[in-house]
Amino acid sequence: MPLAIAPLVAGCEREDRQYRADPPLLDARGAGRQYTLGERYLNNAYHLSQGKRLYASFNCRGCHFDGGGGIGPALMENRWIYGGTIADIVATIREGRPNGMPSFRGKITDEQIWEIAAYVLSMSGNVSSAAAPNRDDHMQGRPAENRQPTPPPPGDEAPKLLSP
Amino acid sequence: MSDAVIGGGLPVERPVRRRSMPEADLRDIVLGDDELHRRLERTWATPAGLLGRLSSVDHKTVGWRYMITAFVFLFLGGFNAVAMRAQLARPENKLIGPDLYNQLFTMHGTTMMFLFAVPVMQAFAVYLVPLMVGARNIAFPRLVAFSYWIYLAGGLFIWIAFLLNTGPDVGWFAYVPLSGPEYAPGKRADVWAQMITFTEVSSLAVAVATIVTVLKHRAPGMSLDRIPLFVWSMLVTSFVICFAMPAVMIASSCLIMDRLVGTHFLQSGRGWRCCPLAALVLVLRPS
Amino acid sequence: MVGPLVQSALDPHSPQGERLRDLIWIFTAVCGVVWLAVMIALAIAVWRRRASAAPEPSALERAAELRLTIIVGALVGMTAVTVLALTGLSYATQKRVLGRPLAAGMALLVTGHQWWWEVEYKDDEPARTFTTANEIHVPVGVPVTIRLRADDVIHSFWVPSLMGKEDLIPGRENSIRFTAARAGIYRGQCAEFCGAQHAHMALLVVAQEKPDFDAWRDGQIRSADDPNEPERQKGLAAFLAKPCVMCHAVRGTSAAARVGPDLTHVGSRMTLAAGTLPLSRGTLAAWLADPQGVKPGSQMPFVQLDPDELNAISAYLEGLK
Amino acid sequence: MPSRAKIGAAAAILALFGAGALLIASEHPADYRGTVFAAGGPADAQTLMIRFGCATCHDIRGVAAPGAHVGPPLEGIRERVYLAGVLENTPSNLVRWIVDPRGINPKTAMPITGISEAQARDVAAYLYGLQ
Repeated sequence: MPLAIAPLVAGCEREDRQYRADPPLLDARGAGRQYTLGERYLNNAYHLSQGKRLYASFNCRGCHFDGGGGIGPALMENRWIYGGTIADIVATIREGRPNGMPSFRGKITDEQIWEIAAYVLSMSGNVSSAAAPNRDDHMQGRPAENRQPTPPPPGDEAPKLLSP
Repeated sequence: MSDAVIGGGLPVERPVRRRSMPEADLRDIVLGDDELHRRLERTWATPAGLLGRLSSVDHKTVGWRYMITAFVFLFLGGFNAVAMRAQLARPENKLIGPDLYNQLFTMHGTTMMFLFAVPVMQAFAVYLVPLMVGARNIAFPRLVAFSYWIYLAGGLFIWIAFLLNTGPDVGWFAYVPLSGPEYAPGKRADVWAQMITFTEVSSLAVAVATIVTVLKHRAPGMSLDRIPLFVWSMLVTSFVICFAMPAVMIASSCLIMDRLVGTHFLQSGRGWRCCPLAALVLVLRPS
Repeated sequence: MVGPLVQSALDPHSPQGERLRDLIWIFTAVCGVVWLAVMIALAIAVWRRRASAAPEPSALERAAELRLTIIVGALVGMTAVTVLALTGLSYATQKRVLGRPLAAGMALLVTGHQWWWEVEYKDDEPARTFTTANEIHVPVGVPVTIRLRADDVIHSFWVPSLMGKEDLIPGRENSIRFTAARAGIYRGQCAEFCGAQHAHMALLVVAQEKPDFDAWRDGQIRSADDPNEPERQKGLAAFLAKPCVMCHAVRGTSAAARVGPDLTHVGSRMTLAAGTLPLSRGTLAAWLADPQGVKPGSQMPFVQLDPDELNAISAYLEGLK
Repeated sequence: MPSRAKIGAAAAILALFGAGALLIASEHPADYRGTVFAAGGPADAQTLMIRFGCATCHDIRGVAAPGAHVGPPLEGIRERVYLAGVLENTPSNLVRWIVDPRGINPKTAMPITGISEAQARDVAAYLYGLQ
């Protein structure tokens, strides 16, 4: 019975949605001083999913794509050039790195940087799977078959538009 | 005819079955009334002990349990409503935050629809229909007992999740894309979809049992135009359930597959598009 | 500020709203009469005594049976006629309200976001199109067609005094039409549950006389003026240096993002954060200081600002008339 | 048939609920939505505090506004010795502070909201009225 309750209680914490970090807490997390505070983001479904939204909004996709890398390094694997803890990733986003990674200091708020960093870690499976957001639809190289536009049947002069 | 002793159980089909059986035995018409009674008592009695009582398949016991459970959920759903009304009593009240409020009203709607309204109606059917058509028990008694337990499991599942702050918060109709993986993070909507599947399995099983009871287990001489009005209404409702609930189940299964496995039933590709299956979710649409 | 806020389907200010109000009252009256009849029949059935305590099973009487059949048949027929008539009425009203596209008039594009409304004023001349948020101005007596889109989840556009509800569905485009009959401010509200801040997703429709509306539109088409006062200049500099520009646009400056509401003329609006707060310099400062306290869960993040920046930015934004 | 005692108990519970509901509804704070936009609408202290954003940062009893956690609650302000840590607590100082806080303390985050002196006097009177 205690064994059954323990995961339930753990689940409880994951779903706690604190929309705003208290300002002193936010300040204490500057530049990787507080490693343990990252737990709040790594195991929280809400923050991870916000991070996923922001990853797209701030166009991280432009270089890193959906974690596979391209212009920037891949984020899906477990090889980190500048360290793989959440504090390292926060520092990378906030301060930038040589050879192309720009600094987002002052462009993205600290809270959001932590959320994005947590999402980046979730790509390589380094967060609790019970909290991790779904894989993206954009992962699909092309639309699913039933989503593709219907090719006109041969011999039919006017192509019909089936999409709404 | 000794069938009268057996009661409304299975008298009608008897001559047909006898012809197909070997002459050897299984026929109880040679037994005396006392022996028949004893055997029937043994067959239909509730086993002793806690486990025995829990595994009862008597329709009155199961129906009674169904009713009590449904009314407990009614009470819990009403408690949700009271909490919401307390929040709404004043403008900009700070009693309940938006997050908990959304969980509360989703739990209220879900509880009232899937854990009270449908089950309580079926509870009365389980209890009353066999008595009204003169059957000894409902058809498929084990299936009905199973449906009760799975209903209870579904109800406990969602309520424990709610008490652990993982209650669903996407409305009791759970539209995509709000309930999809992108806009409903965490396990909340998963819990909801899973609970729907539990309760729908249960209500389908009871609907099937009710239909078979009414159509096949009526007392001799009770033709369909002589069954009580209540039995008629339960028969019609059960047919409605048989046709409507699978759609709901498919919709909730599609939702949970989209969320957990990454399928694209209800959403797809770049830019969300209403796919035809989303229409199934509209079965749940309140307005 | 032209008058009190109106938000009631029973107090319509447009021909479309009047049709809907008539429909509401007809339904209420018919259903009320039916309810009354049923209750009276029920009361009679409850109070009427039986002929005897233990009645004989009624013998088959041809005449009595026929009478009962006729009564029940007539009642069923009446029920069917009532239901069909109400359904027909409902369809007819819907067709009159939504059926024909309006020939001339104004075209708007409203996009629902979590949790605010983006409003685009379309015009054949590209230079005369502009974007605003959470507040729609329309001229009185001119038919308005609003095309409705959703950016994320399903929303529903509902200004009860002017029109019925219409859903905004991602990947689809719906439309709704109305003609404001009188000047006034009409409050609308998202009518489809859309997440944490669904309750704080309101909008205002301001119906103005044509000259007032034209003046307002000319003001909105202009880019934002450069600030003159030193505090507002500081505010602009802080606005451009802070994360604000990642989401918001102010035409005439380098801020041009389209994620959040367009702020070019934010100071001219009546509300802030989709009807959550009245707009003033004090509420702007409060919203900037703690958006997640005002509207928990909204997409506006908490940005750390020192008191000078806070005051300068709120002064700058308030001056964007 | 339920006994009289049961019916009485049910009635008592209902009465209790009703009384509670009345109690909650009786203290009905001003709702800004219907009033702040009204031309010539009430310009009482509560509406003013909503319109100028006082209630958005401060917790003020009797004023319904979304509660941000920015400034201190204004309960019991008349018992305090200093206002905002810089002014003696007198009515005229409170009015001065409400009208132009940054003129008194340039470092404060409290904005100049554009409230007039007459309006500020109304607000100050309301705040001093809070026990």
